[in-house]
Amino acid sequence: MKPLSLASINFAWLPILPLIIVAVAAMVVLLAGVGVEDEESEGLGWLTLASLGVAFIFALGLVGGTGVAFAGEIAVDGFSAFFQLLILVAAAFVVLMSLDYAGENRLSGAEYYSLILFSTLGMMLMATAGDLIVIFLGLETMSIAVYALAGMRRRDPRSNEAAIKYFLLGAFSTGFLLYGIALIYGATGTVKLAPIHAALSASMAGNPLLLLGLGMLLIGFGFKVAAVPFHTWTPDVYEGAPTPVTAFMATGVKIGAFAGFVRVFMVNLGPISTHWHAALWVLAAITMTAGNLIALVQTNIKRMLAYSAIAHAGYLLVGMTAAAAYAGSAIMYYLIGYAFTNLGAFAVVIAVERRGAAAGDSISDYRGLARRSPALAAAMAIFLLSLTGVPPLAGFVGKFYIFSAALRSGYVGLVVIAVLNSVTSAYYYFSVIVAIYMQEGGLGHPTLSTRPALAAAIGLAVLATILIGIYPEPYVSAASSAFNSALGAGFMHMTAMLH
Amino acid sequence: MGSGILTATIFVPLLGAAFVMIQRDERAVWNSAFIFSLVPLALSFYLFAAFNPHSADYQFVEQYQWIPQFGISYHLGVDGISLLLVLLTTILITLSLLYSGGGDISERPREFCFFMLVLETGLLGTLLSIDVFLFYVFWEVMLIPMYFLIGIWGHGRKVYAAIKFVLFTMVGSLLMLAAIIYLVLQAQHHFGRLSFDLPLLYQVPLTQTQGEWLFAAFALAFAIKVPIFPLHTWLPDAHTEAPTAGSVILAGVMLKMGTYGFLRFAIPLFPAVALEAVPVFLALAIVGIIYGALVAMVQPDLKRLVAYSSVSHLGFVILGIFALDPAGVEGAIYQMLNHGISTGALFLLVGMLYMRRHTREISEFGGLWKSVPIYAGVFMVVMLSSVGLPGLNGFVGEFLILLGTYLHSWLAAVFAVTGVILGALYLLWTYERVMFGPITHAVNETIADLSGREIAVMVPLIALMLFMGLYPKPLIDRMAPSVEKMLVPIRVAELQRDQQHHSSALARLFDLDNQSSLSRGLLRGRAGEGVPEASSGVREVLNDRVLDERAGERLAIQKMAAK
Amino acid sequence: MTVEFGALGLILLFPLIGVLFNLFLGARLGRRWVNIVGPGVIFIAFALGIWAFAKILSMPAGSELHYKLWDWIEGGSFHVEFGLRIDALSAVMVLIVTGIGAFIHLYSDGYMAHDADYARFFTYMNLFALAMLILVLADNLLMMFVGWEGVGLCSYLLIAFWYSNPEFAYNGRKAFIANRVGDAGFILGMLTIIAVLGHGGVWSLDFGTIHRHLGLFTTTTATVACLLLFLGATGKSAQIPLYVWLPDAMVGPTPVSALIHAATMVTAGVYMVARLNFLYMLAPSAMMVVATIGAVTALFAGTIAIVQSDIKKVLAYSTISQLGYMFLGVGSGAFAAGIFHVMTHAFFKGLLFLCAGSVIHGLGGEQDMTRMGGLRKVMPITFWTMLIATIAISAIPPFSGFFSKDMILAGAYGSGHFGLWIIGVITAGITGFYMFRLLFLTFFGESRVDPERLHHAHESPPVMTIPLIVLAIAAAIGGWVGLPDGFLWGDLFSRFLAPTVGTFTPTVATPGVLLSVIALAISIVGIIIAWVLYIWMPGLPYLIAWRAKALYTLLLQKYYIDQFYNLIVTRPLFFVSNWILHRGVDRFAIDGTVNGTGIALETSGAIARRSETGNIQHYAFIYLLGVIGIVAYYLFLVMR
Amino acid sequence: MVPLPYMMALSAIVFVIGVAGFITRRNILIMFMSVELMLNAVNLAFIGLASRLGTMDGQVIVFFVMTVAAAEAAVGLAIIISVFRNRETVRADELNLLKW
Repeated sequence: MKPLSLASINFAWLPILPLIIVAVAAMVVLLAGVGVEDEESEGLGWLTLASLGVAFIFALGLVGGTGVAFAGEIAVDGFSAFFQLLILVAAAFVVLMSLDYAGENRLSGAEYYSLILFSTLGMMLMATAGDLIVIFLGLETMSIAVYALAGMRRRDPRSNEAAIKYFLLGAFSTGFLLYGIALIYGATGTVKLAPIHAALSASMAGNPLLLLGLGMLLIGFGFKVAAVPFHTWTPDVYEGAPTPVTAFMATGVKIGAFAGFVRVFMVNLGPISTHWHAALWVLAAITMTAGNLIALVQTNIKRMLAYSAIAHAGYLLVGMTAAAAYAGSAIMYYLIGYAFTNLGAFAVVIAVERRGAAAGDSISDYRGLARRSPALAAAMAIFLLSLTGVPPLAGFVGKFYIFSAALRSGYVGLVVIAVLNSVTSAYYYFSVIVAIYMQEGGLGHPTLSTRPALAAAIGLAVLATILIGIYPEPYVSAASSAFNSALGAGFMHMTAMLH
Repeated sequence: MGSGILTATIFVPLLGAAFVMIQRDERAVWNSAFIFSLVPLALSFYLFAAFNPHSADYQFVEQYQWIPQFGISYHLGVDGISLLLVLLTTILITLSLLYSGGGDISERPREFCFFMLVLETGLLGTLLSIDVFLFYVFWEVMLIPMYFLIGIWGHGRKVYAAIKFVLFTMVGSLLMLAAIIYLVLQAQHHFGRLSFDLPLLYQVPLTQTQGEWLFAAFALAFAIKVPIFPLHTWLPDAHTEAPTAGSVILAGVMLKMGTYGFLRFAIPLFPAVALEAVPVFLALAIVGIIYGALVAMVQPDLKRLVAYSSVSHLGFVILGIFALDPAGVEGAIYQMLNHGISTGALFLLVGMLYMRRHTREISEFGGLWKSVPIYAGVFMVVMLSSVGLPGLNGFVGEFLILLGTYLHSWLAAVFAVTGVILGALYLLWTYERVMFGPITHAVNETIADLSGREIAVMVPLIALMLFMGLYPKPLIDRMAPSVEKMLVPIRVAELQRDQQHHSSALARLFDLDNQSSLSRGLLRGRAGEGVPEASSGVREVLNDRVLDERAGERLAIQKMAAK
Repeated sequence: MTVEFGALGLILLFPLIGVLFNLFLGARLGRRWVNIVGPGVIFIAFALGIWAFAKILSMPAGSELHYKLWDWIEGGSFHVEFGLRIDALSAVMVLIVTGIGAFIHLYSDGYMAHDADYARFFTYMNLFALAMLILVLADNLLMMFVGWEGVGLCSYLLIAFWYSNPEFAYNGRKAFIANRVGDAGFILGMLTIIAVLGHGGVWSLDFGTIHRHLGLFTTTTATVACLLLFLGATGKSAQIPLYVWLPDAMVGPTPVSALIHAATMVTAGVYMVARLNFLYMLAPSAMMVVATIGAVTALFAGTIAIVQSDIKKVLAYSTISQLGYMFLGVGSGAFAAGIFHVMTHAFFKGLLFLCAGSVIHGLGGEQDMTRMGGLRKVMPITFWTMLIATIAISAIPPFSGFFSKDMILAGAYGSGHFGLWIIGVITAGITGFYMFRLLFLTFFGESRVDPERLHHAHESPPVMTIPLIVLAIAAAIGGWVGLPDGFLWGDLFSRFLAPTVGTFTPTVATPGVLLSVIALAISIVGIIIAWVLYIWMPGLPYLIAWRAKALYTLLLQKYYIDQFYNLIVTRPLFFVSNWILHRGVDRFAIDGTVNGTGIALETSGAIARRSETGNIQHYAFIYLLGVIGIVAYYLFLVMR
Repeated sequence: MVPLPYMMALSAIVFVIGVAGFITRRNILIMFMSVELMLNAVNLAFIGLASRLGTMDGQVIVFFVMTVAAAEAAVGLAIIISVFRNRETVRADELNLLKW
């Protein structure tokens, strides 16, 4: 055991500056919010937004970096930068769509926004982690904040129930993840990712601790990304939580979880991908299939989007199964498109909901939306089409990229399953379009004019969904250079091995 | 690079779509949509005129990088196969818009025009893309506006019809997407670079199994779109419930995307497999021809009847394509145009009737000739065009298809020719029930004859029917080189297959009279009196080979006889 | 010698002008203009036809006039053009079509005088003339097919001219469909020819080209092609088995029956066979089939004609019978004889129909011969002209029918078809019988006309009677161009046609005049029997009908052929289409599978949804299942 | 010193007890306590492994886990309280407003 030497720790503050900013902002918002009425929390929202913006700017500075900091606890690379940026954007969108929502629903602003910032911090930490324990910490920071966020509507029994379910199952799941970390630790003697990777290179196949640890990690991450059969919390929590929080869970949490998942498995456990891709194959297949099948029969839009999120997790798992550099960047690209599309879709859900009540979440409430609010209807249609994977929208290119990756790795069967699932999914996405455009009735007039922030969020999401679709080139190169930078010079052999 | 004319053709409608959305006044919406549809129409006429009929290559090519990481480029071009379909598309869209503005669409006209113009972009893009990815994008893009057109402005079980249409198409197209990716990866494997460029993909060597599966995936997507029996059941629903303009475009243009796909992708990409699959497709085509006609015959609903007639007509197109003979393929392309015009016109006519009576039940009509003679006369011409009366367009296509088929397999032609009879049977019977006889419903006495606008819609179509029936030369001239070029890989595949046969099967040596289709295809000279006049270099090369082959056969026979 | 002759285009142009004029302006400008333009354009075409004919006569034998309009279809290597040509054969046909056509158009002025839809009528009539001229002027098979189907269309339109009557409309469609069945054969025939020629590197359907490359045909291929084309002819020319449409076609206006269903269109099949005589000569068995079908049809239709009481039906079956003769002629190799009979038949049968039309017109629409009689006095011109026509068709010299029929029978005998010759002769007797039966029932004896109608009965106006007289003259003397060889100027007609259709050379020695005498005698016997039954002992027919009830009913029901077709073709077709294909396959099997898949997916979704009970512990349990699965998998990996 | 396999076995047994408790007990508080049991089982494993491997990492981790567990407990109990306020129950099977 080496003696602790401060010099070897490498206190590089700059790489974690965005994290620090978010953390500080979280506390500032909490303090600033003392005494602010629930209905007047908008200012806090803007403050949050501003801090996210500042963090974004500093995170931009991380692009292109390489190396590690804090004795390898923090990975300084394009991968972290990419995910930090994406998470910050997602968080900013959520804040943007919360500005009116929080006031209307009398959420206590200080806690709400600071919790969002804390969970953002957790997500970013997961993306930046160079150590399983840091991943665990990030995951918990994120999760605990989100447990609370899910229950933000304190007087709403559904919100309570969502929180308790998420919390209990989340805690339960944490146990498995930790157990997995422990086993890996036992097998490799370290919890730092880079040394694990190095240790694996010296053949460890068949080590029972390693294999069981791998399985437990799969379970733990599987829960966070909502892979079947660890998905059960998703629909209930998505449905019960306040809608902006649902949006955050569907995007931010999922991105954060995938950031950790991808970094651990595809980057660092890549050399033993033969030990996990079969399990992921099965997970991917049943996740897509179950998600889509159950989504077919949903009547509540948030619940439907929850199952849709499960299905999309399945598609992402297809990418993970492919286990290669191109697959990693495919997943990352997919997440960009997925994030904007889903954020937009949930923003529309917020717009259609009745103020201060959970009513308005039924798909039948969307009937005739095209007449009452054509812009909103068009936006929703675009999001749904993107989720279906219709070109030239972002969702399509993402799917294309993922399928290409899987095919390139030779998973024809899985791609066929994914393709058939996409067709199934078209049915329920299009049913919403049917309600919007081809049926009459539904709820009263949703207004966007009095909620400019929400309108802006939707507008930006539409723009992003289209632009990322028709001009994917910069995002594709960003994703692939980010992933490759995570692979780093030392990990290059992995790409070679997979060819 | 490139003049940008193809880009303009494709995207001006999209601009128009955006433009109509900002129109407030309903009249202005219709007018601007119509005017915007005239631009691509004019451009496609220009293309037709400026097209070099002696070249088999893509013309007016434009190519720009799009997603370089995937080897995807924005690559457009037009050749003899797509040129005429482009023209058909622009014509039908313009006429549909002209017609729909006349009262057929009273609800939400702005969105209607929007979707029509977006649809036009999708259709034209599909036809003009050379990059497979780009093709696929447009291929899916055209689906969505059509879905809305059916679902919003349709009738009856419109939602069911719309979703059925989408799901059917998606099953095929997504599998095709997987196949496209697989193919591109193979190309990368062989050529060392990612590219979705079609000409490169034509060159990809594939194993037998790979070829078969890929062909199956492509063929499934296109077969659903065409549709080939038994994948056709989305069609009657979609056609019937769609608004008139939707049916026109659906039948007139969209179905052609399937057959176009066969010509552009499924067959040239996998010539050897396509060659093997010929019997299957000929059989399915024949079943489609007869089945479609017979089922059409017993439909009580006019629009459904026309819809099933499409199944029958498209069966002819498939037949011609899979005859894999220049005459057959040219006939098939011609028949695509014919079907677009005739069936489009039929749908327009049914729509006009529906607008007046709000029913399409044949039993609701009868004796209409008395009250609407102009309508009846126009209907007669359109019907005859659809029946394939010589002198009108339908015949030219049908005859060339039958010719191509006959050259490939006389038996198939014998079966297919029954379609000629059945086509007349159901259409004439329908006409009789609608137009002839006494007026059985009093309302039918007072319905109005065609309005000026409606006549203006029909006149260009009828003019086309006559023109294409009497003077097909300018059209066929333009498609011929491309068709020949498209068939070259087929000839090569045939040659390879025959070589294998020859080396193994001695029995074939006795089969001198029974010319292999190869030599038949090769020994063909235009207007030839005796001496075949080879029309391409490849043909000449192959010609020599065949002559050698035959000489060898003769020699072998002599030896056998000597023993 | 082939000469480019632009006037051929004009022959087509004028009927086309007529069509367009009547279609667009006819109803607006009124009856006066239509009455002039309608027949006028045909008269002009007739004049042009005469010009072309004269030109042909002035040129050396075997010359032809040619005029290329434009390139038509090119596909692959195959190529045909829109080209016109006139040789001896088509010159004759052009004269028949335009000449008789012109007078029938003129007649129609009177016949349609009371019909409101006169403009439409003349549109169709002119269109018919146009199509028929395309048919005979075509220089290739494919273009001939344009005319071939075009005349079929006009026939359809004109049969269903009075469309308000559903039966008429049905009959029109029946005609078109029957023709289409034949046309399918025609198409296959053309394809066979293309394939055979193409095999040899020749890609055309040009008559001249086919002729030049006959060497590419084997007997088998020629037979197949000829039989398929002949199937087309059986449709167009109403031969067994596709004749059923023609009797029903008589519901159209009578000038239509005269022009289309007697004089011109129905002879297209004969013309086609004669036009392709060189090909048919290669296929003796096909010739045999043609001759046999012709003879059998002649007899078959003749027997049906005996018992019909509708005046036009009798004439219709008579037409089928006479067409059978023509096919007997061409099938025997006596092509000129066949065409000769086409011509004479056009004269007398056209005339017969016009006369019948005159009677019907005069009686205000009555067609039932049992409600006629004694009209001789009321309509003298009609009577006399009809008498001439009847004698002509009954083949009594020196009227035209005698010479042509004689030539055909000589051909049949001379080619060795002795049996067919006998059938022909018997048919001649039957013809004499039923034609005179018609004449007697209509013009002789007591009037059985409805008194109301009789009151209005009148002779037709001159515009109708002039064509009668013209045609009567033609029917009387038209046969003189084809006298037996060695008698006066001999067989001018065959000599004129010889370069085109060849000369008939008997393979069996014919007893010459004896044959003619036998046929003539049988015809006269037929006429005498008619006289006995319908003038001398008018009650006798009823007695016979009653005694031979089965036979009578069989004939009256036309051998139950319509019913037979209905039973084995039409009904099964509809049954299968509706119940098996539409409901069974389409709705149940295919859509059932599709919707079933959807339902199955939704159902499994609904079932899977039940796993989300809302109970945290159930969730944890499901979670645990996943844990067990993964742990088991990794334990398996460890153990392995 | 206790041999590692014993430590690991104990850890596994305790973990399974935690899991079983989570699944079988209806009371949310007891379920949560079962989770704590699971976490502590993991802690046990960490400590065992750390002593076996001779690195500090495992022991440090245990502190982190305890901290996190405390935070979790704080939030969790708050949630449980708010549930109880609204629903007046802490039975897991009675919380099924959200399902299917």
